[in-house]
Amino acid sequence: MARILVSEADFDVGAEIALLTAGRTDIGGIGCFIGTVRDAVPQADAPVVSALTLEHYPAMTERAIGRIVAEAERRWTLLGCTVIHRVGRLAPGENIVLVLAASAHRQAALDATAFLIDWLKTKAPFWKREEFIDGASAWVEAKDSDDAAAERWT
Amino acid sequence: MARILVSEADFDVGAEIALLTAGRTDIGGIGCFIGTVRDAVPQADAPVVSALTLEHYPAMTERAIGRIVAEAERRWTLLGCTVIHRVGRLAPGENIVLVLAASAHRQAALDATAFLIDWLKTKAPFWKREEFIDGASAWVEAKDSDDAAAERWT
Amino acid sequence: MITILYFAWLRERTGLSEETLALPDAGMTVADLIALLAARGPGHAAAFQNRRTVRCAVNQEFADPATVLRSGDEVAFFPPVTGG
Amino acid sequence: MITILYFAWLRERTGLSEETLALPDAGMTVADLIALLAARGPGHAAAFQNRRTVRCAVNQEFADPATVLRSGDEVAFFPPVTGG
Repeated sequence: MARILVSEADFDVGAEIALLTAGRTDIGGIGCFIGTVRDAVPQADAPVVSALTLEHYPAMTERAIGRIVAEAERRWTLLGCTVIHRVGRLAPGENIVLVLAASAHRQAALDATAFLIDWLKTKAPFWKREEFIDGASAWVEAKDSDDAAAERWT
Repeated sequence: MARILVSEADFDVGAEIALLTAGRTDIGGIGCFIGTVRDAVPQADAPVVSALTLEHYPAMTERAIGRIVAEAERRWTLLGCTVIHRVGRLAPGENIVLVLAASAHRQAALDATAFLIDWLKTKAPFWKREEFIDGASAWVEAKDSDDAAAERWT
Repeated sequence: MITILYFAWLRERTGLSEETLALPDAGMTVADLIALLAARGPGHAAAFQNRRTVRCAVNQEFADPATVLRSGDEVAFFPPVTGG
Repeated sequence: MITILYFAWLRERTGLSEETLALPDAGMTVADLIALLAARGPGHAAAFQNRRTVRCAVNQEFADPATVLRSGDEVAFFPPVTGG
């Protein structure tokens, strides 16, 4: 039932929602989250990030996302679910990740959406490398706040 | 900064996201909720709703939504916000409401999205009337669960 | 004069979407107005029968029973909202 | 034989995205393998210097230091994930 995709290509949010809801009249709410590349790092006010490269573990990625989605489906009554994560080199403003969760009721749709992005951040094998406008680059460090967000659901 | 619209016409989620994010590179996450017409009422297993009519108080509606959006902007650092609510007669499967909230960080975007839809449900002057397949119709009653959801934020 | 608006089942029960009324006295509150309107006839009585299910806005802002009315006000009565 | 994969800065520090190794003895755990690899040279030593920042998957499932390895396993080492 879930649509899981790891891709270098961008996604079309409207088309993905249409695919999720086509022909359905039992959905009451669709929760959605879109993650995008920011040009500012938390420590700076000025734009400093010129590009982001997402590496992943191809043999594991879709399986790991599938486990996260299965856990969401175990916790909430979902009528459809989409997770698309991009890989490769992305410019500021570009889309990184799309999460959609449809349910009869808004609270399930919204909670499942928040759960899916929290767990994707901590349990799916992606790594971000930032390039800065001064030519330097560095791997993004995992954040304690992301671990805390993921722990909320356990 | 916020885009607030009350309209009989449908909305295009992809176009609204594009409008919200155009030319911006400081957004890290966009939260989104779409409410749609369900053909099943909570008390029944079978599809029974044939149409939904949304009445509103035109002179008050956009002002009330503006106050809700202003409260969201007071609570979270948002980089953009869109609320579109449809009125008139809608068929099962059709869109009712769109909420978008953009922020540098996902938690603010997701929390603001949930807040906006919770408060729209309890503080904006819309009333739903359901038509059933047997020809009957009835005003939807306000739910205690919606009041409880709105109270979470106070 | 004040303008009174009815929405949803208050509109259906009163049979009116709008009516005007000369403010009978200064210091009249929303609660006073409801008592006055409820005595206007069976439709109005049905509309205001269970006052806990009636909400009010004065000049497009939510108001409570103690809100004092002034000439020129737009007073709206409606059920608890169910949009979203 | 086992296949060992490195991602992100573990790949950069070891200078390898993949290597193979004959399993030296039955009952070898992930922790044993890390100790063995860390002694392979300065790049590997740097990659495994701070073991609390190294995560492991065996056959594409997250694994912990006590996981026992078997011939044919695919063992991946990588930093805490940062996608989403």
